[in-house]
Amino acid sequence: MTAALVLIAVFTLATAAVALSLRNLIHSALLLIASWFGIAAFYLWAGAEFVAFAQVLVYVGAVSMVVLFAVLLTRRSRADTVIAPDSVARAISAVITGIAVFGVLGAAILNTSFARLSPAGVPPLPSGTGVSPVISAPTATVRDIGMQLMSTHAAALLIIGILLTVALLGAVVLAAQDGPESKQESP
Amino acid sequence: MSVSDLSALNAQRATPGARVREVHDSFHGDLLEVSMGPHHPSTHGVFRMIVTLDGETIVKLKPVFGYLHRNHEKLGETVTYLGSMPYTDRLDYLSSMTNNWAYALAVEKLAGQAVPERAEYVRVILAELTRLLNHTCLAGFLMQDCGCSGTPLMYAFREREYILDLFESLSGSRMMCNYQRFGGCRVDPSADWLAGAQKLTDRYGTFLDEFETLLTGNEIIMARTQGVGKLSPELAISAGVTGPMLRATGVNYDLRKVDAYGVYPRFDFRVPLGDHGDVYDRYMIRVLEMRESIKILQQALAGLPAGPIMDPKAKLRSFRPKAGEAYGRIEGPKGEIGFYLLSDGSPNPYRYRIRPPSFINLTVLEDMCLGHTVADAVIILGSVDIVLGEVDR
Amino acid sequence: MLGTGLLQGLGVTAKNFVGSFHDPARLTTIEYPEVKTKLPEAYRNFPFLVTENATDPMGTLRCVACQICEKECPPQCIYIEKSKDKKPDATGKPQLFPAVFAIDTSVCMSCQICVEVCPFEAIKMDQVYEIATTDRFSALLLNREQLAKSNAYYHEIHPTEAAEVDARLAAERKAAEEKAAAAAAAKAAAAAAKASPVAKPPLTA
Amino acid sequence: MTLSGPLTFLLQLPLASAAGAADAFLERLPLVARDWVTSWLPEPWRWLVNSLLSIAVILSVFGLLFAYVTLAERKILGRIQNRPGPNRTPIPFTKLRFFGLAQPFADGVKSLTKEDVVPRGADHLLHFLAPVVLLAFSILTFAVIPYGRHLVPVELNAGVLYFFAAGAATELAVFMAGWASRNKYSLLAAMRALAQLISYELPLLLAWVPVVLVAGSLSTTEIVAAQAGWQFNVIPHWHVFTPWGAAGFAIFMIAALAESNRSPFDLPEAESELIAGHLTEYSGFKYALFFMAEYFGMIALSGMAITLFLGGWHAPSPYVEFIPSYVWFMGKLSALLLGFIWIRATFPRLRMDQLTRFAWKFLVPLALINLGNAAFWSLSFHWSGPFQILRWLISVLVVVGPFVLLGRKLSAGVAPRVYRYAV
Amino acid sequence: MSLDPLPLCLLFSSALFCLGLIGALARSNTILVLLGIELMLNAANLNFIAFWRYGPVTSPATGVMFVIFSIAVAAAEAAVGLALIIAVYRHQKNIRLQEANRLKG
Amino acid sequence: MESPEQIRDRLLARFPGAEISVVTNPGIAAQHSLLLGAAHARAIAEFLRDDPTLKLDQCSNVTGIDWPEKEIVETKNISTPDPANPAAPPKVVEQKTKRLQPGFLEVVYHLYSITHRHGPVIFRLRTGNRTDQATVPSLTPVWRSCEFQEREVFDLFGVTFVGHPDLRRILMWDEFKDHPMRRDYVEPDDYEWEPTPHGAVLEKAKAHYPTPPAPAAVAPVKGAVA
Amino acid sequence: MDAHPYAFLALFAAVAVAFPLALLAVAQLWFRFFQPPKPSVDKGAVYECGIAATGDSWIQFKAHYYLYAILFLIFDVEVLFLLPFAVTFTTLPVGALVAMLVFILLLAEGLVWAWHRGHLEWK
Amino acid sequence: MFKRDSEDCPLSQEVTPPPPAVTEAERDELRRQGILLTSLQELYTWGNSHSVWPLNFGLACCAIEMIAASMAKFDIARFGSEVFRPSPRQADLLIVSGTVTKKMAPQVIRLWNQMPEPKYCIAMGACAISGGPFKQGYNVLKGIDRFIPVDIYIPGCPPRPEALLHGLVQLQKKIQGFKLTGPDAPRHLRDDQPCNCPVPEFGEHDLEPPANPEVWTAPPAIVRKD
Ligand code: SF4
Ligand code: SF4
Ligand code: SF4
Repeated sequence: MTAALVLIAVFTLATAAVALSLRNLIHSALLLIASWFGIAAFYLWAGAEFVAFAQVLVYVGAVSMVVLFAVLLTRRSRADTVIAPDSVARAISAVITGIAVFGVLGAAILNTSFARLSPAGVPPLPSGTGVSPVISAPTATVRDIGMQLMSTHAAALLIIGILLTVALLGAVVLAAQDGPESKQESP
Repeated sequence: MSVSDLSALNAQRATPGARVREVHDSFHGDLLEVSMGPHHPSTHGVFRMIVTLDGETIVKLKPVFGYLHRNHEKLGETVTYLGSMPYTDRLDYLSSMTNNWAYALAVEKLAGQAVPERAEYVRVILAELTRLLNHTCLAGFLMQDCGCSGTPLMYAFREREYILDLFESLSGSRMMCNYQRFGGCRVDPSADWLAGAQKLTDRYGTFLDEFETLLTGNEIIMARTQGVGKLSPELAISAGVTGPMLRATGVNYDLRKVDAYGVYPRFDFRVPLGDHGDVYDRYMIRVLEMRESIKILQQALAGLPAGPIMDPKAKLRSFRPKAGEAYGRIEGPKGEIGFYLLSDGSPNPYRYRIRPPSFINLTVLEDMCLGHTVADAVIILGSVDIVLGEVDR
Repeated sequence: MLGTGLLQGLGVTAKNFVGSFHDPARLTTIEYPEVKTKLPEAYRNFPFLVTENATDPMGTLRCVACQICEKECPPQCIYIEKSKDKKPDATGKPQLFPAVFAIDTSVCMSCQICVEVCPFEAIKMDQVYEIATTDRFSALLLNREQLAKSNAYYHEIHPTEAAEVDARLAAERKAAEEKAAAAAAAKAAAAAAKASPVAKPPLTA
Repeated sequence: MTLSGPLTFLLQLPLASAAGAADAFLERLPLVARDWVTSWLPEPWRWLVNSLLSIAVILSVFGLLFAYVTLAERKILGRIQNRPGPNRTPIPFTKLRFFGLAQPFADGVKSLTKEDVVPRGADHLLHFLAPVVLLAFSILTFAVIPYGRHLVPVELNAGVLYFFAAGAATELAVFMAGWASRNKYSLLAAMRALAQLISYELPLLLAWVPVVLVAGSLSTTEIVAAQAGWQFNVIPHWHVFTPWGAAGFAIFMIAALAESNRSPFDLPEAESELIAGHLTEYSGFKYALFFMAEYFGMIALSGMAITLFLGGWHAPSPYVEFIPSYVWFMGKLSALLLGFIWIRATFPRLRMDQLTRFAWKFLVPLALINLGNAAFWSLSFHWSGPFQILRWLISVLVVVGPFVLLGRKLSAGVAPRVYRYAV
Repeated sequence: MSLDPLPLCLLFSSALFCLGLIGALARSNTILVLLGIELMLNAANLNFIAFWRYGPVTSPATGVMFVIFSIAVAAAEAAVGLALIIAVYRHQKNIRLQEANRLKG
Repeated sequence: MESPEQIRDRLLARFPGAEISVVTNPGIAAQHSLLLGAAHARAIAEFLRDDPTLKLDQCSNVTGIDWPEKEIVETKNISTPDPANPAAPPKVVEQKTKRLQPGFLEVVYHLYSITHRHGPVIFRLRTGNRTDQATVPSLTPVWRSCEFQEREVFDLFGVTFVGHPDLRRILMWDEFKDHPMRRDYVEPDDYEWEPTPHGAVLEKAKAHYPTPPAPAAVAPVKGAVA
Repeated sequence: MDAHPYAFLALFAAVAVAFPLALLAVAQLWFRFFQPPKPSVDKGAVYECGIAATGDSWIQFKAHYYLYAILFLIFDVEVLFLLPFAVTFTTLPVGALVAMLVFILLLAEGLVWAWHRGHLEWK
Repeated sequence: MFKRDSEDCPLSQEVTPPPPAVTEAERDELRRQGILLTSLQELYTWGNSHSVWPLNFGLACCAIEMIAASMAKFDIARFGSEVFRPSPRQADLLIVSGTVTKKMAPQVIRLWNQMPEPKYCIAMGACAISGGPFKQGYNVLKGIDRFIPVDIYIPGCPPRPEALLHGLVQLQKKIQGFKLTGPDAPRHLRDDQPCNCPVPEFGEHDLEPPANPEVWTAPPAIVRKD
């Protein structure tokens, strides 16, 4: 169990780290997608099946497309996707900041005792036997999610709806607006 | 179109690239220059188009010729008049019979030779069979370009084989018939052969019905071809476009009617005309022309007179036409195929020139393709009906 | 409209699919290596030289090396060398014969012009097509021996045409013989009439 | 590890067959066989070997199916085109031709031994990864399809979602292939493929939401279970036999055609325009992998269509229930694949703009409307008598009305023409 | 491992968060910055799930709920953010962060 | 349709001072043609296209012809439609005038009218010589159909069309230097082996293989094909 | 062994990745033992209809592709919310139905807007 | 004799095993290789010979007959070869079907070079073999085997579709004769054989070089003595 978690974590972190340090944007994007997969695996590990698949569907299936298109659309003409190196000073300071934040967070986590939370919270994981195992996700079946979404969070749902619509309009308007020079011609 | 319009059109022509946006524009992305051909599944041979794309839209298209330039005209000057006949088979290799005829016609004009009536009838029969063959294959290839997985092409070739069987049993070769001679035809079709031709004519309509059921009403094909590659009649005339492509723009010009060569005036047939000049019209005009060809065939087979097939005065060896020049043309399946011959009295022509219909029809290729997508360019090219042997000679 | 055209199209293909199991017109394949197309009599592919007698092919070639075909062949793929001496042909008339007669089948376009121009019915069109080879030069440049085929073979592949040719040749021969006989008779008569005291040996023709 | 395990299994066999259709011997045969094999193993290994066996069986069955679908495609295409198709390849080491059944394996051997060329300028890593990723994901989609009454590799609460999530990654692989090749045609094809895949992913997703809505579950087994039963013993309760189900099925299949790059949506590989599309620079076995993945995708999507709309492994009538469920599944699968091939043999290809227009302006709205239709259907489940007829009427109208309207709009300006003649 | 799963999860999530942070700060390419932010969001989601899984039971699906909403928001953010980048790029042919400042005005 | 003479007269009336003459075709086809001077060619072409009675809206065929320089030993009426070779008086056979007729390139246009369905009207343009003055005005602006055909004549004959929008080689590759349809074109010496050499090829064969092998060698020769 | 419920999936994924790799490895073995690689300049060149390739193919693309991606992303998320709704549909109160209806209509409005603006056209 | 049975058409010597009698050396070889290798060899040749995918590549008139061979009446699919691949990367067989002009030759050679091994070449028709009827043309390559190695020559103008099928059968036989190891192994299985055919350049008058000496050596000429 924990071994699997560590494996997943290492995979996710490694791909993310390499993704953010590569100079080839396409490789970065693809590696980041791999790391999103890792996150989905983590969700599965934790028993959140629906979220895991949603993560894959949305991130790997859709966000990745948006990112890839963005990369392909914003390349300097005729150049490779390789981008210029970033300033070293900035990178170093960023890394220092990051490590500092991680230090603080890590210390906080390690110093907190979660023991009193854990025993009560851990739902029993049913054991599967492989083929046709009767796996019921730990707590949140899709039905549960649906019930809650439609009752407690109906307002949030509407807000999300509005948000999505606005995002759609905004993004389309932003991306599709005619550039300054493209008005002069109509082939 | 008025004169000034035409001049404007040509002036626009005179500055190539005027229509091409050279400004780099980020919204439209980079222009991508793609070479389609010479090895490309849909260029019908070794034709090449250098296409400049904006996304998938064509902003510039330059045809490149010559990948099958076999020096036909030069060779024609070094071999005898008769020796050129088998070479004409290899011009438009889908319709050797009409090439033969056009060449024979030009030589007959040059040498002032008469053709017996039976031979004229046989020529008409073979020319119309060739038209059937060519148009059927073209429809098959066009559909292949539209992305059919071979089925229409297979059906087209199935019928082609029947016609080729006829050609083979008459002339001895499936494609390279080398059948017409100056002053007649090489062999006289037997009664069996004529019966076979009659049978084929009778059932060709059924095949066309099936073919049309498969294709003509097909929504995808209509969507792909209607409104694509429009050509205006004015431009078509100015660009020397001939054949079904010209008639698809609505211009009533069929050499079988205009020149009334051979015995065509004796037959009752109509000339289908299109109104839009797009790919669909070009396809449909050919289908309708095939139906008219069947009518001509029926009449010709019924009225075939007895008599010699060759002018008895015609000479095979040491054929030397009088000095002079002649331009003879007929309505080939692809358009006006003409031969311009210049004789200096020797056994070889001094100048041997072919007017290749599909080459000249390609003049308007860029005009038809601009603003359309790559996929359209492919079917537009397909609808022009080119055969590289004739384009590059 | 609205997809009906597509459905009709599906109908056509379905008809052909089903038809391929029972209707020979919808399964037109000739399974080539086992079944071979029946070639029409007129079919032509590459020329061959006719010999009168299969047992002595080189001795009875009809070709008299007049080189007309060589001159007329549009791609110039015939190569002939005349013999130095003469051999009697079928009619017994002494004729030249080709010492070398080669056709480059890698160039020949089977146009039949050599056949048409040959005044001696000596070269005819063959019907072979299974001649794919791995070696261009030894297999595709055909010499006299490879080109010679018997008149019987000619009859076999082009029966009608061969019969006509034979009839014509026979008629010609007969005419020639008659003429020769007549000439001989005339000559004999003349010789007899002109019986001169000095008997010169006649010049060889 | 004693012999008792296997023996008990053997003893159980006759009992199992006596217990009715659901437990018929044939029905249980695959499971029994597998358990028999693993019963020889010590307990700790059983799960692993069990799983591996199942995976191996899935892979080999679908691998074989892939091989024979390619052959069937070539033969059926041939038959449609009046020719017999491949029939001469002998079984290796013999001279037996056997209808050319060995043909796919000859192709396989050929591809395995064919040189693998990677263009110099290409992105070697991505060029290598693309087919692997594509195939891996298309294999992954096999995990949730119920192949038979007891045969579902893994039962997930959100099984359908899993299926489409795994399928979503194919777009990436196509992109990788096209981009990595550094070939103009490939890149054009990759962009086309992306646009096409994302355009049709949406109707594909929307088309099965109604099924979820009516069946009330995202689990594939439960969706199949929801389609059990028959009307008058001849009309099965499959979703496809309802107005919304038929519409959903049609939308689903059209989108599936597009998702698996099949004609008439095979634009990324449009031979007449883009050579071999994103595969232009692939040779040897990598190309074969693409090929395999494409067919796997097609098979999986058909399998999912069966699960969602065609009653899964259910027999069409109780009279034929004695035929094991997995045979029914395979039968339905074959029928769908035959349909794929038939369509490929008949239709020309759409153009890119028509393709996207068709997705966004026709399929997506129709699918959304169909969602409402299913909602209505599900809310009106208790209508009976004349209301039942009304229910059908409304539902059919909700399908046909928008279809005609949108179809009209879509095909505006495209119509057969009448031609004039000059005499 | 001697560690309990929960702290492990949290460590994982904070590491991912910091990686995203480093990426967002260190890189000058706007797309990468955006991706860094995206990673940080994901890290937050990890926390939701971890606490939902090992935390006190509140209602059965709250953590999951949050993640779903978060995914939706992140998707909207990505769409708009990248559209913005494209819009900026269109104006100045560059997507380096420093130069983007010129956009105001 | 009007005869070439009528057209010439009308043209002369319309374009006074233009060089227009009728070239008679001695052959049986009797397709006579007009010879136009370069100066007015473009204007005349436009007139032919637009004149309501002629309306020659289609230029069907454009051909080049090479007339190399040739030595004319006696002034006999050479039976080519060559007007530069006036019908010589038949008496002066004795003189044996050796005259160098300068070479030139000729472009022939065949015009038809689609509107009136008549034709052909043929006219010719001539270049000054075959080297530095090988130019004629381009008629592509008048008829689009000339575009590719003129390019072809340029490629194969080396006639430069002044005013052509895109005068490049069309059939041969761009690096190619010669004009192969000219009668004095020398083919590249790529002769290697030919089993049945004739004519010009024979010369090359002799040059490449000066010692002919025995005739027996006609029998199979093994080619070293890898 | 007490397997994690998703262990089978993990195993399946592992095999799915291993399968193509194994096949490629077999191919590699063949080349290793029998068929030496034959690289050459032309073979490594990018195919372009037989012409020597010119210009880079990694070019910048039209922004139009992006619009599709955005539309797809937004609707993908919508489907995500539709699913829990659909599963629970039969047991939902009317209020929830209305909420969902509004949600769908909001997004459909986005589609209609994009349609109206012509962003659904492939250019 | 000219007319020969399809069975005994000799294959080129480097590939055809000598008559059935197994030589001692071969027996040794067999013993050494063991049964595994021989069955591997059989499998390899079986797979390769029955899955010959041609490149979708047509040049001229012969291409039409090539297409006809893939159509219903002749159906090349029966041999498993109907998979005409548009990209050379997936093709095994280059059917040079038609006239190779000098302008086209570099492209053909480049395509050949871009095909992965094992690859085969069929020269279909007179033109591909030797330039055929157009041999004397200035722009026609006198046989594609000047630049790339040809496995099978199919004469004819055009060869009947059956002739192409016959050629394909010959090719299959040739492939079935392949040895995996040893000096008899085909080109692509040996590391001492180059596989790149240099692409000629467009010169000012001709291709440069006009032939590739590594692939092609002309046999000695026969010159008529007159
Ligand atoms: S074949 Fe005929 S034409 Fe040719 S040389 Fe012999 S006799 Fe003369
Ligand atoms: S058939 Fe034609 S090409 Fe062949 S040898 Fe006779 S004349 Fe020459
Ligand atoms: S060999 Fe004959 S048929 Fe083939 S391409 Fe050459 S000329 Fe055409």
